[in-house]
Amino acid sequence: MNTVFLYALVGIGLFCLGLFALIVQAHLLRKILAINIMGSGVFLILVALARRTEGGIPDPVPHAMVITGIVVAVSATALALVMILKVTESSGQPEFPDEESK
Amino acid sequence: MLTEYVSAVLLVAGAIFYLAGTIGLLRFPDVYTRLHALTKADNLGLGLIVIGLSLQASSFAAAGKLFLIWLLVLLAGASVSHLVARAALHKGVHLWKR
Amino acid sequence: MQTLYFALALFLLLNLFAGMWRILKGPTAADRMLAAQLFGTTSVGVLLLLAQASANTVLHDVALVFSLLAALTSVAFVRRAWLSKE
Amino acid sequence: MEALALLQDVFDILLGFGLLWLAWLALFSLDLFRSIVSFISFGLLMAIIWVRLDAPDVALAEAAIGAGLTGALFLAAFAKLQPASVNGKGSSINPQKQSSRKQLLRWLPALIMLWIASGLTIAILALPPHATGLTSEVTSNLTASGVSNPVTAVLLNFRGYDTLLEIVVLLLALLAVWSIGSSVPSIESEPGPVLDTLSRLLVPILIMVSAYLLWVGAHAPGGAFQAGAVLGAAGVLLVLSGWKLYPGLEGFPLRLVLTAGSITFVVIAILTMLVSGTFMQFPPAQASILILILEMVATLSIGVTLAALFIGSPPTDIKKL
Repeated sequence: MNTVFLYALVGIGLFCLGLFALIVQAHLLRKILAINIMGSGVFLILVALARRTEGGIPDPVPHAMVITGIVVAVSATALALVMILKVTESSGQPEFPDEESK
Repeated sequence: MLTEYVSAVLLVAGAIFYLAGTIGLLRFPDVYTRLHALTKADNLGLGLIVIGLSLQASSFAAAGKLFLIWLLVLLAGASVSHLVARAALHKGVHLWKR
Repeated sequence: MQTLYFALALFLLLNLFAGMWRILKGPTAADRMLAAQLFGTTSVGVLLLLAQASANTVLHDVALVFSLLAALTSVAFVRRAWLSKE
Repeated sequence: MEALALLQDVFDILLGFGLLWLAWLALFSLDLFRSIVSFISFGLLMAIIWVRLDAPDVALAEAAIGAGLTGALFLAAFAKLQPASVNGKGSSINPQKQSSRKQLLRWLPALIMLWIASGLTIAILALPPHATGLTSEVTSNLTASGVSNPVTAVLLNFRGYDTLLEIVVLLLALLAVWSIGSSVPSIESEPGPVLDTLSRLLVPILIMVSAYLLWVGAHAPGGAFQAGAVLGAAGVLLVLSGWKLYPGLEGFPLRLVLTAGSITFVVIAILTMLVSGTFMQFPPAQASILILILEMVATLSIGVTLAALFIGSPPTDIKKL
């Protein structure tokens, strides 16, 4: 029982840590890492809460959602990585151009 | 009962080799010597744990799967050690001299 | 026996965290990658012990996939990441 | 029994804090390579956590993807970023530009994050400690689904739409990657005898394990996604060892394999609609074989798509246009 809430709280921690990094980090590769970690946090909350069943068999629906989520996350990551390579090629730096330097 | 004791002894021995591998990774002075530490963990550490657990396996198939896992980790460890050492030499990481 | 399995799994987990020091310190990228490699090997050990503790042989499959992919990231590192630097 | 419960609690707490620490390292390390290695280790720990949460299906997917493919993807992208960032770095990033406004811009999000975190925590703690969710619905319909692993039943039968769209998303991602196209070539060198032997030994085993996971998915953890991910890993290993696709296979055959999953899904969905009147409503008698066919084709498509995503550049016949 406690395990459920422990891991759900860890999931919240991951989500917020990722969101914070997404906002403050400028490097685009780090932003992608941040999005991945936010996603892991959400998955963790889903699977932890799925274990609250009485009989000991966890709810299979969130598990199925998380499995598809993991595969979608990796394909989105691959796309995002190609996109930052393109941005780096055109602007010479792996960051979005700064508002002030325009 | 005897198998349980033998298995427990093997498992503890395996865990000690993992500890040895970790200490080696932390204490050895350069990449090449650290490779040496790493192989202690996967050859002996995981090996002893696999032997210890397979003594208690329910079937030959289950024990076979455990040994397959061990062989795969051995294969990965040996190849990666070689590749990393080759790349390190290629890049000119200095060998540690006393 | 179950307590022993869990104690050993915990012991290996502590080992794993100790190995993280090498990820932190480096100094070369290869050292960090080696630490990750040890991380993987130790995780296989943890998974096998957890499988025995919970008498759940399905976890052997997870350990099997781990051991199969143990080399993948290091190979990617040697073949891609480390050749290009400098 | 007391000692065991205590050990389990300590194990879980350490695992949770270790995960948070690795996430912190991955996000805020100054050295980018250290971030990536931390993230790879993060994936490994995540798989152990899925095991602790009784989610072996998820653990299998994470072991193949989170601990294997994602790491390889980040390392390859990191390598391609290196030369570009060396050129542009000196001029663009000025540490002294950290004005007070920038400082404020760091504290404000931190405060907002704390606010969100506490809100979420209150919400989670307010949830009832026990809930059945959809477990009873799934278990009571399991016999009609054609498989006995509830997660596979949800993925391929009850919520088949999600899986169909998910395979389409993979395909779309690949199309986008191909149309953006990266002109940065990856550095190639001689793989050497050891890597060559490793790939020759591992790839057949990877393919066999993929088939095994596909087969056991009907009654035990496993299934199309896990099998596809393992197959994709085999493809990535081949690419890394310097293997190339035979040029004759790059055109139509490659595209056929990539789209086979979505096409088979749609065809079966329409056929079942003609028979039973509802889109994707499998007749219980044939559900088992339909799911097996779907999973086989989907595994192949997922595996090849993941490997193609890793390569990142379109096949040569697109480049010529």
